[in-house]
Amino acid sequence: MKQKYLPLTATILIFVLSYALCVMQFPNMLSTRVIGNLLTDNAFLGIAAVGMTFVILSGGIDLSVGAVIAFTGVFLAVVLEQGGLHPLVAFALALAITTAFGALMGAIIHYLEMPAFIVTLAGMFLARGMAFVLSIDSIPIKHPFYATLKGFYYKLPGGGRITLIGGLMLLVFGVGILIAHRTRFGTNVYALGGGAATAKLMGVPVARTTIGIYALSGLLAGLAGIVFSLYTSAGYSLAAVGVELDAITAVVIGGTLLTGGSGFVAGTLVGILIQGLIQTYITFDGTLSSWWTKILIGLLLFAFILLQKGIIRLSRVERQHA
Amino acid sequence: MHSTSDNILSAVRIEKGFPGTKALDKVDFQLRRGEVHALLGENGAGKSTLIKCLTGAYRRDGGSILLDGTEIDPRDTFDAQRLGIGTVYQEVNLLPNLTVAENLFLGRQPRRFGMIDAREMNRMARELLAEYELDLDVTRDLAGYSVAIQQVVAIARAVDLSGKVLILDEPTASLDAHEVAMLFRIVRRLKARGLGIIFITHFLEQVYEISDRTTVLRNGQLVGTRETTDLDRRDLITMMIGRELADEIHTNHPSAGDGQLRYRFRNYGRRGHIDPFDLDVRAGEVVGIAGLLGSGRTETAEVLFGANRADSGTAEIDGRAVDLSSPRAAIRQKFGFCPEDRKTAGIVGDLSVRENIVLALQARRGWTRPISRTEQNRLADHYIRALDIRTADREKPIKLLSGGNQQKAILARWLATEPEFLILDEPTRGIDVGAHAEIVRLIESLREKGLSLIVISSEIEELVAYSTRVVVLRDRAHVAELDGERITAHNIVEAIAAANEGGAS
Amino acid sequence: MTATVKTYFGRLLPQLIALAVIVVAISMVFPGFLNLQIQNGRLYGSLIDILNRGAPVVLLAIGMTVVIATKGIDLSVGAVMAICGAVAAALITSGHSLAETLLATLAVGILCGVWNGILVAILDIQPIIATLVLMVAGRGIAQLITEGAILTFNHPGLIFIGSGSFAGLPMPIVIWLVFGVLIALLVRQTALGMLIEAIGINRQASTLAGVLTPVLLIAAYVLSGLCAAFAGIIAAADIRGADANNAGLWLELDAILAVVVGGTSLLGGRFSIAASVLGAIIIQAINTGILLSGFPPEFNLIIKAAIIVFILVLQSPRFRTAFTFVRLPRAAGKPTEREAK
Amino acid sequence: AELVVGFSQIGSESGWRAAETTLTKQQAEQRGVDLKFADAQQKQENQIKAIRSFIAQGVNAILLAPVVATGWDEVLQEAKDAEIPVILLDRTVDASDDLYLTAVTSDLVHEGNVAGKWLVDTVAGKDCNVVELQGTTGSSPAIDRKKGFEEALAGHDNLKIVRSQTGDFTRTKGKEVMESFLKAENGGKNICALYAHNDDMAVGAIQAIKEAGLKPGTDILVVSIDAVPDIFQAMAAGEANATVELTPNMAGPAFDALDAYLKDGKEPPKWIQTESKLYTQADDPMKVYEEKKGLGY
Ligand SMILES: Nc1ncnc2c1ncn2[C@@H]1O[C@H](COP(=O)(O)OP(=O)(O)OP(=O)(O)O)[C@@H](O)[C@H]1O
Ligand SMILES: Nc1ncnc2c1ncn2[C@@H]1O[C@H](COP(=O)(O)OP(=O)(O)OP(=O)(O)O)[C@@H](O)[C@H]1O
Ligand SMILES: [Mg+2]
Ligand SMILES: [Mg+2]
Repeated sequence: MKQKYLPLTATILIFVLSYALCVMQFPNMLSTRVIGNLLTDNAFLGIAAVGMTFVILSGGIDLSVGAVIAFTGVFLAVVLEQGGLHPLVAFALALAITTAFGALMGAIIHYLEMPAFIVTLAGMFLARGMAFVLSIDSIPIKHPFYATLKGFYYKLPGGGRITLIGGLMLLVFGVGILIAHRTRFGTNVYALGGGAATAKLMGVPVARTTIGIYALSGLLAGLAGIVFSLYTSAGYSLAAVGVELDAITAVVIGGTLLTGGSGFVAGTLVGILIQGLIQTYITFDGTLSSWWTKILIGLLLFAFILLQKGIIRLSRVERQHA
Repeated sequence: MHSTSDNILSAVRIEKGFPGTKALDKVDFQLRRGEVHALLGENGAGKSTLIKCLTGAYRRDGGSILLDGTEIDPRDTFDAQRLGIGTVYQEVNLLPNLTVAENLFLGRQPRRFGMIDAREMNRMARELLAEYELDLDVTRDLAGYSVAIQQVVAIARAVDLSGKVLILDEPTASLDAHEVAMLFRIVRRLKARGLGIIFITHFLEQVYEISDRTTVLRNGQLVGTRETTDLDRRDLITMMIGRELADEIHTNHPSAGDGQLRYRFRNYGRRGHIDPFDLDVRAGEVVGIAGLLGSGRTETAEVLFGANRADSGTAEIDGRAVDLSSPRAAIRQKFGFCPEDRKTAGIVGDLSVRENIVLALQARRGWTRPISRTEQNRLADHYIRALDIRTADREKPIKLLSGGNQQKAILARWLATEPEFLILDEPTRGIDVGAHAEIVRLIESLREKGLSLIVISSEIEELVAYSTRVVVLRDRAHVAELDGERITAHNIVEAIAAANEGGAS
Repeated sequence: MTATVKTYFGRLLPQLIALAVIVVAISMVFPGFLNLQIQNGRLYGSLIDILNRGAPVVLLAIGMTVVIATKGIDLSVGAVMAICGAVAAALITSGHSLAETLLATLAVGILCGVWNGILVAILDIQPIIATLVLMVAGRGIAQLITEGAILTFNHPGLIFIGSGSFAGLPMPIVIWLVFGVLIALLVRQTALGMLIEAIGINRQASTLAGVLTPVLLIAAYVLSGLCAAFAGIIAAADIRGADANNAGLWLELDAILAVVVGGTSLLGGRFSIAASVLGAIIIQAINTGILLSGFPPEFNLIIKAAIIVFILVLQSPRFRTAFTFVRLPRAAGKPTEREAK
Repeated sequence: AELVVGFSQIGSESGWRAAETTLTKQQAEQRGVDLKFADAQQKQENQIKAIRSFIAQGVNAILLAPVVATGWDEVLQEAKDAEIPVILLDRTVDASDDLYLTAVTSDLVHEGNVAGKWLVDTVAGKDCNVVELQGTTGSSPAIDRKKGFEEALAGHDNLKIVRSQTGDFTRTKGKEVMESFLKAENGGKNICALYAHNDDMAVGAIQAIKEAGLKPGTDILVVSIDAVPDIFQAMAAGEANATVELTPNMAGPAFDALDAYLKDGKEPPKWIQTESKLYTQADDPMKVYEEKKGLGY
């Protein structure tokens, strides 16, 4: 097996192992319900994390995704409940806005040579601020089309469901993997992450790619916002606080290097599932206080990273001695 | 004379300034169809800058560029590639995290139904590399291959991109004779096809071997363009450095050191890097290390310096066992090490020349005993003068210096620590003739002062010139040692070859 | 000497200009802004409020600057603030002396820094993730200490740190001034500053040059932990209670922002503590200005985002090149660009 | 068999919340209920996840303290399909009321109203400029307590809200924002009363008032909501004037209703409203403080 698949393999291995451990303690965790929930409940996070994966692969970061999700939710609620548009039209509008927003951040990052961290931090303030301005109240969405969409799901034996949004997340991951590995844009993203100056000398269209990356992240954050609004049937300006950190964590747990240039979209999916597993485990346990919950999440995160490092190092040593 | 229509590329009065430097001052340059044109000059003369202006990597401040008689204005390298100008920039400029095939076809991958056809791309990549007698796993990341292979890949890519013009900026710096010969075969073939080829190098033999005409730059100004055959070596050097070079490298190698034995390495090595070896070094001795690319020369240096901790064997200095498990430990024993890869392991790019020079000394003294600013200035000025480092001033960030001058600054860093055991990995790579001679002289004077030196070099002539002993490596193992009268270029080549025939290790 | 002073202020010029612009802008919207008076033996006025309220972020920014200079980042500072505030409150309410409390609290901050440092320097975990661990778990630890409540205390000595004054200046200002000057002197009068910059720019080359990289890396995170401890003590002393749930919440972002507004690159390397301090004050000035402006709170974030973007655009290399080299509009190419690896 | 009840709590953002958690656990223990506790770290999505896991685990009932009113239909429907009764704590939701058994809450608007009425009565027609410390922008307590307070003030033109800014429900921000209010309103001389959406902000603001050289409680009246222990200390010292209680014991009535429902199938009313009791300095604040001190605030 190739060296570069190591982190990914390690992550998958860790996930399977820990799932097995969880099931040994709580047999109920094997139910299709839990598996279906793992997909549905993390759908919006997963979709946003696909965008984040591209951004991080290129050596950047996008702190605005949580705020963009909240903005999209509030925007949809406002135009659906007050504007009377059809949801599909509203979805298209929302995606157009968030994509343009991402593209704008990308353009600022590239043309003004400003660090992504700060540009997207300002973007985060701006997007959440816009959500507040649209409405500080949480607005329920009562459009019948939402109910229709929610009615689509595939029932698994044992009561679990693959919902529309869970399926959408898997689809987005699929498309993300294709874009990353089978398009010139994808290779350019890796190229930027490998070294922007070199990539430029090699003729990578740096401006177009950078803008494209953040536009893609904006688009997917918008899509995540739509999914979130389907998930909760509401728009709320305080929703999805800190989702960017969850997404970054998923990306990194999935074996992508924050310095860029190395990693896999598929790894992010496993990262998402690992995070979901931690959550589920804690709820199943149900004895932890608020503070122990936080401490345990932190420690498990640490344990996963350490395990990953350990596995990678071990197999490197073995290879050298082989 | 040739009419202008013969010129495939011409640059007129190109100007380029950096804060504090006029890198190009109204430089004219003509490249004909079907010629190999050597572009020469000292380190920092402006060769790379000229190339970058021609290919749009830098925006020029003035002047115009004509390709096939029509004015062009490449905004970026992508533009230049589309116009049929393929370039290998100085230092390997490929992406280590992409596969070999991706590097070769970045931006022009074959597609089917809008998706990259990876199988086809890999096939094309293998086919392309076959011309260079390279049989690589093209689906592996480039980082897994040696600098030399990366260089060949970069060349292959540029050649494949060059419909009209091929530009090679010091492509041979990290290649050995075999690979250089191969490169030249390809260059001749392209030349026959009518391409114009610009070739930058510091190896004068190569200039005479391959080039038709030669253009010399000095301090950002055009000195002149000549037919190479009309130009004798001495004149060429004078054109480059503006004065006569006192004496070029002399060939009578020094007598074996009779200083006392100071450094004793026994069974020293590291699994997976370099096989255990024995090595003795005397005071006042230069041990040259020879070998093919990838033979483990750099690994030997890294193990000696503790950059890679040895996992077997012992090290003694003056009969006393010492710990060399980390660079700090080695530095404590007055070791110094100029690494081969100066960009990633040598320079600290954003720091000034001054800070780069005092860095190792300061690190050894510890942070609580800062070197005073006056002292830093004195040290920096001293070495800038002593090694003739071309820089606008000592506060210039080192990354803005030309490659050769960066190399000298790293040397200065170690000299400032007054080492007793100095390891130089390819110290003359990318260094101009003048500086080359200076470094060779420096090595000799250091030896005369009683230092012990280990010098790795791919230039066998050079090794012969200053080594008191030569160790030959192959397949990550020390396989032969030459000393005294036996150190000749012929013998070294023989030793490498003999070892080569020696079969599997 | 004057040349050094000149380059020093030259470095700080963009921040000073930004600060001046903001101050002028606020005082136009709110005329009483520049008023200063002596009240109860201490200076009193909006300007003092900015310096005083800015204290936690200023302190965090000092540590963050050094961490960022090593090419790292410390997301845990907010949580460490909460831990240290909780520890201080718990110790003082259980009857320990002020000196014991302070020493123990600072020690806890240092310990947190050591933890982060080991993760980054020894275990070689990416800084963002390494410190994320403590960011998440740390708040839990703080809540564990206070059991989720606000741990109120009445110890006059500890309260003095938050709201007392010295020579007419509120204590928090005195603390950050003294601490900031000490740290700035420490890094610039010794070789620490240069060595840290070297590590941030090229860790491999620095290690090869004999720089004690792991130790310095750990030291950077320790400093950051120490700063967070000071900030935590001040924040708790200010409200006479340790609020583990909210103390320092999201302040890590403000601190990072302050460092960037101060002109230190997130890619590591060259840093200026004074500039980061100014950056923190700029951010606090924006916050205070928003509060004084009387706009509805829904607009807070948008105003903040707009001002920050404005300041950063002013400081962006592109804009500055265009500004200083009007004659050579596109001259500089991109020489300043550093390889991502 | 032992009753297993899942409790999805918002998080631990304030002392009041911690007290609610403590009391819920105490109540569960007293009744021999096995309480599965899930802290959502302020995130609705985590609460939804928690409820789904509760359903997957097959608990007997679910207590939910919703972080926001909207977005619960689907998951509550799932609970209903699984025949698990859900009881809402301290906030109701925007969903059809057959999706949950009952809601044990206070009336947030009413709380603001009580505070406002107290102020109207106390100033008794005198002119009074009020400054308001809002809760976290967008949170329902902030919106509703503002609304209720404004309703109480409506028609009393002598009372005017001159400044209103968010203090994020925290002491630190309460103090900082109050400082700027004081600066903005002529050193505080223009301010006659402070209304804070929670006690924590009030406690911070009181310190700011004192540091500005004014007497909280006298120069500036202070009224706030929640009735956490520390505000009673302030009231005892004459620095705060009134607070409206939001009881953290939502679980008691919830368990009562649940027991009745599970044992006798008795449907409880859809809304069990807790009392919004007004405390003033006349109510022996120190005594209340002592009572409340041990409740985990
Ligand atoms: N990006 C830059 N910013 C500032 N100065 C630069 C920059 N690039 C090059 N220079 C300066 O321009 C001059 C010419 O450099 P250039 O790299 O063209 O030299 P060169 O002839 O290629 O030398 P070498 O043989 O060492 O590669 C040098 O003085 C160098 O310091
Ligand atoms: N980063 C790397 N990853 C994998 N293999 C490497 C790496 N660097 C070097 N090697 C391999 O290690 C072997 C020894 O390399 P080393 O650099 O010591 O050779 P060398 O004799 O110094 O040659 P060179 O002249 O290229 O420096 C080579 O086969 C090389 O391909
Ligand atoms: Mg060059
Ligand atoms: Mg080598």
